[in-house]
Amino acid sequence: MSSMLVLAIVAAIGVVAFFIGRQRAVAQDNGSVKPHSRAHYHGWWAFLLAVLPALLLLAVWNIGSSVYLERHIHAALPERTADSAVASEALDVSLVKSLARGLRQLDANTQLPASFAELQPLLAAKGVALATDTQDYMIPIAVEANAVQDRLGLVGAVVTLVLSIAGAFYALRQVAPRARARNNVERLMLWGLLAASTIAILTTVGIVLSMLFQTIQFFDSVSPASFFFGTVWDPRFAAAGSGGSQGQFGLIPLLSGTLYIAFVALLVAVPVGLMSAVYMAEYASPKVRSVVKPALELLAGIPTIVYGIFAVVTLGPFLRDLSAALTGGSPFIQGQSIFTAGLVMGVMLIPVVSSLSDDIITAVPRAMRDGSLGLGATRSETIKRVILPAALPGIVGAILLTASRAIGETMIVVLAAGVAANLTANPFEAMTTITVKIVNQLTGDLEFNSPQTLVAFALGITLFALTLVMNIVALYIVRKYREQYE
Amino acid sequence: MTDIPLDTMVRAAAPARRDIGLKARYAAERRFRIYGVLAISVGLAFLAIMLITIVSKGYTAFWQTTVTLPINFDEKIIDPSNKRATDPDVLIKANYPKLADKALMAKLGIDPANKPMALKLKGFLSEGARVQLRDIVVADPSVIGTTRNVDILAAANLDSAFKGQIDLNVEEARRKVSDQQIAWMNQLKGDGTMAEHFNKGLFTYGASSRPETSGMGVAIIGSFYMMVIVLLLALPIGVAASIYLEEFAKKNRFTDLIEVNINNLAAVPSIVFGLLGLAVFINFLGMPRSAAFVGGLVLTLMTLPTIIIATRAALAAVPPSIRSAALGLGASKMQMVFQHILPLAAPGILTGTIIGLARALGETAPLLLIGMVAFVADYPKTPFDPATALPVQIYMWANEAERAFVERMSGAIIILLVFLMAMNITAIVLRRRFERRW
Amino acid sequence: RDQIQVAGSSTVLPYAKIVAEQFGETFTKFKTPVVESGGSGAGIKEFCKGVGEDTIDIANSSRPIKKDEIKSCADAGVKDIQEVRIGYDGIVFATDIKGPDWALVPADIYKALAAKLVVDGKLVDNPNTKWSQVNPKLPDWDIAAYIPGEKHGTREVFETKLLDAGCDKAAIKATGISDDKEIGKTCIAIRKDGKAVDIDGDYTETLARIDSNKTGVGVFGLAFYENNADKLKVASVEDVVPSTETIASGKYPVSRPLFFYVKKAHLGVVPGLKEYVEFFLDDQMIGPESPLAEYGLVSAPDAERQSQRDAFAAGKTM
Amino acid sequence: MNIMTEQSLENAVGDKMNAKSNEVIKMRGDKVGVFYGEKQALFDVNLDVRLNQVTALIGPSGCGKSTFLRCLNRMNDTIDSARVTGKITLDQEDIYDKSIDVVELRARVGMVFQKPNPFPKSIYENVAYGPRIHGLAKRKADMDQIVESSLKKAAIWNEVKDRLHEPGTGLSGGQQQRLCIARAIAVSPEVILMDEPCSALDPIATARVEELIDELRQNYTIVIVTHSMQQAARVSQRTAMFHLGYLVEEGATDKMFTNPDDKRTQDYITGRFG
Amino acid sequence: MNIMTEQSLENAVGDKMNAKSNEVIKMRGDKVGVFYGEKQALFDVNLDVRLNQVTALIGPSGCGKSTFLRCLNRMNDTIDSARVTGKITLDQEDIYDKSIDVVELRARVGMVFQKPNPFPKSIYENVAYGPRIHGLAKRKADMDQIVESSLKKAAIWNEVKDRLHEPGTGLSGGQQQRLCIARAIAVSPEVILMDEPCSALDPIATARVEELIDELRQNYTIVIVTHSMQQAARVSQRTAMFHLGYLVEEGATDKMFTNPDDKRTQDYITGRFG
Ligand SMILES: Nc1ncnc2c1ncn2[C@@H]1O[C@H](COP(=O)(O)OP(=O)(O)OP(=O)(O)O)[C@@H](O)[C@H]1O
Ligand SMILES: Nc1ncnc2c1ncn2[C@@H]1O[C@H](COP(=O)(O)OP(=O)(O)OP(=O)(O)O)[C@@H](O)[C@H]1O
Ligand SMILES: [Mg+2]
Ligand SMILES: [Mg+2]
Repeated sequence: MSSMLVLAIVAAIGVVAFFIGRQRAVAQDNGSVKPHSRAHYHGWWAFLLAVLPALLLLAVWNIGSSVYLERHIHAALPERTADSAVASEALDVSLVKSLARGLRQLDANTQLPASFAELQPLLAAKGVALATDTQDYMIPIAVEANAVQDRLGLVGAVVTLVLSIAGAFYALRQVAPRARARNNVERLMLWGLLAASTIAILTTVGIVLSMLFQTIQFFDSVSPASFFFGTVWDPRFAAAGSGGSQGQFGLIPLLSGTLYIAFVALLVAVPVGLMSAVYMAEYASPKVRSVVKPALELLAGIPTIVYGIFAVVTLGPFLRDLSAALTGGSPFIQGQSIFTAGLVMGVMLIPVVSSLSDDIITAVPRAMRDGSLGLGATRSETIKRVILPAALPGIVGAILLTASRAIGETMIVVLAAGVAANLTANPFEAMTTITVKIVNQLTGDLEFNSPQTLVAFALGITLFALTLVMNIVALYIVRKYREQYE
Repeated sequence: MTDIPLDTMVRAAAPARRDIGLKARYAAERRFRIYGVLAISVGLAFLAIMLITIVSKGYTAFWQTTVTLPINFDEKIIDPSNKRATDPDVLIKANYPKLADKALMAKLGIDPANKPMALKLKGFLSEGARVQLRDIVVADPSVIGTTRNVDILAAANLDSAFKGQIDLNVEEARRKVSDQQIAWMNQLKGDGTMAEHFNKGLFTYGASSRPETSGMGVAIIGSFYMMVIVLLLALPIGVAASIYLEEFAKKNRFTDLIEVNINNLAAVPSIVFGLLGLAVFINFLGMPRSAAFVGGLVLTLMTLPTIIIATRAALAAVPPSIRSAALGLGASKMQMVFQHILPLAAPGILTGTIIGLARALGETAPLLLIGMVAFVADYPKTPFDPATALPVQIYMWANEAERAFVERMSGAIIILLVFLMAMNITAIVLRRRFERRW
Repeated sequence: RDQIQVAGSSTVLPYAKIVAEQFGETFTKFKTPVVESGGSGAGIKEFCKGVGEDTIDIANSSRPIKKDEIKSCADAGVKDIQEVRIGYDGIVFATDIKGPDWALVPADIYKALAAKLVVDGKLVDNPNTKWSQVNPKLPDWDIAAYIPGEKHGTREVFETKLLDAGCDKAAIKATGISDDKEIGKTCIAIRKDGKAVDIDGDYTETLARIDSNKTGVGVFGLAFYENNADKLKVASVEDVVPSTETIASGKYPVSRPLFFYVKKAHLGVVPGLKEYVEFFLDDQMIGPESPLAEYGLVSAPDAERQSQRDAFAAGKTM
Repeated sequence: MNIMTEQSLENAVGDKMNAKSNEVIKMRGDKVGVFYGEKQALFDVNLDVRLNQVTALIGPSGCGKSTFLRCLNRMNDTIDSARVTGKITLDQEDIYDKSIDVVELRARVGMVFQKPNPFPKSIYENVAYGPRIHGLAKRKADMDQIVESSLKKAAIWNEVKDRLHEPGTGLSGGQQQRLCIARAIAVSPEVILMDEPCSALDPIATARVEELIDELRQNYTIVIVTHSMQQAARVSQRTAMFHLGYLVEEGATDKMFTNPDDKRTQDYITGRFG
Repeated sequence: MNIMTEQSLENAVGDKMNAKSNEVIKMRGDKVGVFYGEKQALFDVNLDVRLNQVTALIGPSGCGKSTFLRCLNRMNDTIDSARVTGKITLDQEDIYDKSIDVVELRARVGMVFQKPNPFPKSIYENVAYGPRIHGLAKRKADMDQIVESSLKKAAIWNEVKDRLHEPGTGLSGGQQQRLCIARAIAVSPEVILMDEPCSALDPIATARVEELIDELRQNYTIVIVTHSMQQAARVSQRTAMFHLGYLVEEGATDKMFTNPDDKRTQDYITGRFG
């Protein structure tokens, strides 16, 4: 029985249980006792008990049976010899599995040939691709595996259905005026909500796991010390014949580039964003505010690649020519520079800073404002001496959040700051960032399991850790700030 | 009691005016305001400059040059041996470009026997003419033998020349368009055969290696699928998570952990989500490559934090008095949340969702790793078929060697921006409309 | 699966796109193949993931597959790989169209772009700031070269065919470095003072740089140059002007082969795969007069093309 | 309601504390203490709430009146940091017992708040909400009936009967407060808690609500927090005076206002502080 | 201060209205009306504020007491929707006149709010804030002197003199309110407006602030809003009763509390409403 069919039947049982449950509850309400829960809660409870455990079981069963099947195949395979035709044991098993999957595509009454050579055209006709490594002895094992799988599937389906019906009965027997069906249903809902909120954690775990394995592999060939403290980024192209995976994987130039560009971006975004927020919160008439605020927010809606293209095509050359005109000769601003990238990124971040600080500034209680104005302070004095200092921790938190955005930005930097991993203090030169290198090492022509590619994962984890720390700090600061007024 | 005239009133002593530095303070005040105005102007100026550069570069992409030719669907060329009744492949393999070339030569008055001249016509009409004419014939074989006016696309280079984008001062050998072709072009332009039309193809064609027949059809469909998936997944999950965190969770280590996680995920570089998608959805769960479904899942994970943060803010903005009112009546917390808080927070949640969607719509990097940065010519019928997305199309066109693609890229950026702005403006209008002052 | 899936090099991508598109137009019963870009490495990685529906059929590559990669492939069950060489990619130097003519030799490039040079018997940081200092025949321009970034296969060619070739190994040896490997490394180390700019994007980006810096020198693929010949002026190397002819004949020194790899297990299984490869290898596609050649692919000599076709038809694997 | 009253009467037999037989104890606080986190806001409060009487809680700001009131229907549960000690009974059942469902408790012990807080829904829906979640009306007609009678009991029917489907938030403050009372009444609670119900109302509205409270006393037991001594004097039968978290004094309203035992009560009532 | 009083005395000669010569009119509201957007919150209020006296504004919630008070130093300017009609004078100068600078006005007419609102700065900085922005102290020593004398005048010096550099928000509610008073005093205003300064304070703190107000009267003119009749009676010399935006009655506090002219005043004072 296919899982889909089982699912459908379970759902049907659930629906029936719902209606019976509700009906029973209605029937039992004769007015003598005040029922605890309304009738439909009994229905829902019956539905949930009929469906949820059964689904859970089905899922566990399916996972369990695939594990069992794997072992089964493993056991059935002949002992490996040194000159085994197939590269590895794991591959052996997976060959059998795909063979078994393929066999299912064949019509039931097809006569199975004994050799793979004969079998392959049959399968190919059905659109099943099999590795040429597949051996003849695997065919009976695959057939056997399919049979086992069928059996397991049938048992699983039956058990699931029994559980579903049992759940429904259990719930229906519970129906009574004082039964707390609502509480039960709500407890399950709460679990559902909790599950939804753990997705954030699962995502994080997923991210870390998806990078961890390769990171470890990377550190097998490059020592962590030379990665974290190396000052030269020069992962040599694994030149043909040179067999070289040598190269220098120093994080420092990338990290400093990342921080430098983020710093320049903040230098643009923070004053501009903050002043816009202040002006909008304290001075602008509602009319101006209602036009300007959304307009500024549009800046946040423009895809970063567009910013990048703008930086390369328009801003970079403009700045270079400008600097050339200023010195009357050679330009001191390169076409690609930290300055350009930071500037453009800063513009992108203006709305982020301004909307965060807007919230924070308006959160400063009116009493503070009144207190200052009541003493005869002008508005700007009030803002500078009372509101901003009071909002400072919140603003710092906001800036940290913005900074972590800046650190994670890719496309702008790729285009505007270049890819050269320099270590320089001159903002008018090119530098590059961690994100850029992640993208480049992953999408280039490099050998895929060489350290040159694997380093991308190490960089990814580093970056992840970096933003995590910044967020924790930001959260801590914002929390503390919030407490001040509560 | 105060009806006496002021001058007869008791005069309180006016104390000597103190000097409280008003002049300087008002100057500072004015300066401060100017800083504010400046800051806003900087932001708006950048917005304006960017929009202007993009629009001025890309608006021409919305026009496409076509040549209207009376095509004679000559049976001798399409099906010389008259086999189409038995072998339908004949209609597919026929030499359709020849039909177009013949018509063009007739129009220009070139003798088909004049081979060198005929050769110069190469690259005047789009290669896409083959498919265009074939589709006409396959759809209705009865046109064979008749003559019809058909709008044939001009090749990309001619299109550029027609729009005046090719520098004619460069020596001929270095140009993609010859002087002869320019002359013909002007001739056709003169008699109205060659003209610019609105470029429908930009919206309907799939990917192509020829600029004039490439469009964003596949990308639009792919983006649409992804947005639907993101909406269907991220909205409910995000709302559920926010409800838990805002209404039920006790403040403890665990909720702190979730909170830090959510904030952090909002800042994680998007490419990292691509790595996650590749590792989990494609490699571990065996989902298909290049599929909008996987893209949608990845973008869902990316959008979730945005939605959660916005939703929590919206929930928190519902005043506690509503909560107490519901609880005081004997509503359970669940009932309170779903029957009162959630409906009241809906506009805020919607706004956050739209902004999150807009962000997801503009995202390229994570799609790179799950195979969605690809050449896909056929429309995806389901979310599981290979597809691309709008920003991906921009990215790919940006990397093309042919200049005509650059124009398309700018056009595509305009379209994407229009979508994004429409979404953002919807969000803003929604927020304004439902903004509640408690 | 009824659609061929291809992934890999972005250099090969435009050619693969043209073929895929025409394949779809010609063979209406097959769907147009999906061609991903994402780099040779990522393409081969996907290719080597295994055999079956959920793996790609073809990996495009702008470099030969590495031994390690073949091994990983085999470990995952991808044992029978067919290599197809589709032609060559010429690597050219170009400047803004308005600039003077350039004639380069590898030694010029080495002297202009190497990190360290031997001056007076000592290895010092590259002192050259103008092309005219490198070679008086070159224009008096500040050195500003836009070269392919390390992620690109082109970079490897650039290093071996130009830097390594132009490098005065004896002089380096004379400074006291005896290890050949060390010398090799010194030869191909590129200066990092901003005079040589790595470009990790595509040639479009390089073009944008030249556009904005009219005295810059860029490295392009021949195809790209030919598409932008109205904006760029190409430099000769060792007095050979790059063109499909000079490259095909081997006169022009800097070129590299382009490949794709086919998973043999998928042949005859994924509909149209065999036809696609055959279509690709047809002279209609990769011959000297073909659309690919028109786009800039340097066709291999006739014999080589034929041998590729034969090898594929014979099912020769690596 | 009648049934319950009789039941409670039976329960009350043998109660030694109450001299008069009609003074049945509906709710009782026994050594009630409340902590907000570390901070103790209420100390050892022993207070009885009598059936069909109005009990007023008075005292200066921050003395714990609201805190005590909110213990009576466990609204304090909704504050994470709040912790209640001691024992509170409703008809001699411990309301903090596991067996008691807090939702049900709140249906029996309703609450009206300081600031009128109608739901942003129609007037009808405001009133119908409680009966709906508790399933008190089987049919639409039943519901109409409940809504009408609740609004009538809350003395607002005449003002709103023609606009039942307009939003409740569109009413004036006083009307909103009466709507909230109607909403509380609609679920037929046994006890109604009111936390400064008139403090946001104008004098005329206040007078109407005070009248209403007096009428409601016939059918419900009422506990009201007020900062107006006059109001306490006007509407309540019993008064409890709180100070700094302690119950200072409790007794018949008449006595409290004429002859209080405690100096602080005296001072507070005469306006020496507060 | 003495000088001023003498001067005023001279000016007061010939005043027919004021029986006692020391009753100089410091501020005067003439047909003051206030609109919040469309809604009129104050109607035609004519009210005099006398020099060196405490004027109490009483009335039920929402009657416009705060609104009127905030007109006196143009704090209503900070509310976008607020619009003031009529005329308000300070020493016979129209404070809404163009020639009057609002910053200067507020330095002359200080304000203390209902909820203590110290800035999140040190105690010293809180008090020094006003003098600093107005440039009242040339040297550090001057500033120290101003801070000390202000804190002394606000009767909080002894409690804080050892912790001047700790945050003002760390003080208790009553201390915070006195700190806010010190802050207001520090800019040497002529008039101090207080909006329910004790409503958030406990009884003991209230008593201290009331004492303080009585002392301050010697040097400053004070207008105080209070919802406690008792407080008004205790601290003020003159009382004005507001109702629904109208000034109902105004007069000497003694008279108002013993023998009001208006029925509404009578009812309010005796707690019939509010
Ligand atoms: N949620 C809370 N968290 C912490 N402390 C609280 C909380 N609610 C009240 N308190 C404190 O408990 C004490 C009693 O507060 P409560 O609200 O019961 O006073 P009240 O008598 O109702 O005052 P009011 O007349 O101002 O309403 C006060 O000191 C208050 O600060
Ligand atoms: N900013 C505002 N916008 C609109 N209406 C307002 C505003 N401030 C006050 N009002 C209205 O003006 C009227 C008078 O308010 P005001 O604050 O002056 O009353 P009050 O006598 O001080 O009351 P309370 O004793 O509650 O402080 C009220 O109806 C109030 O709702
Ligand atoms: Mg209270
Ligand atoms: Mg007030």
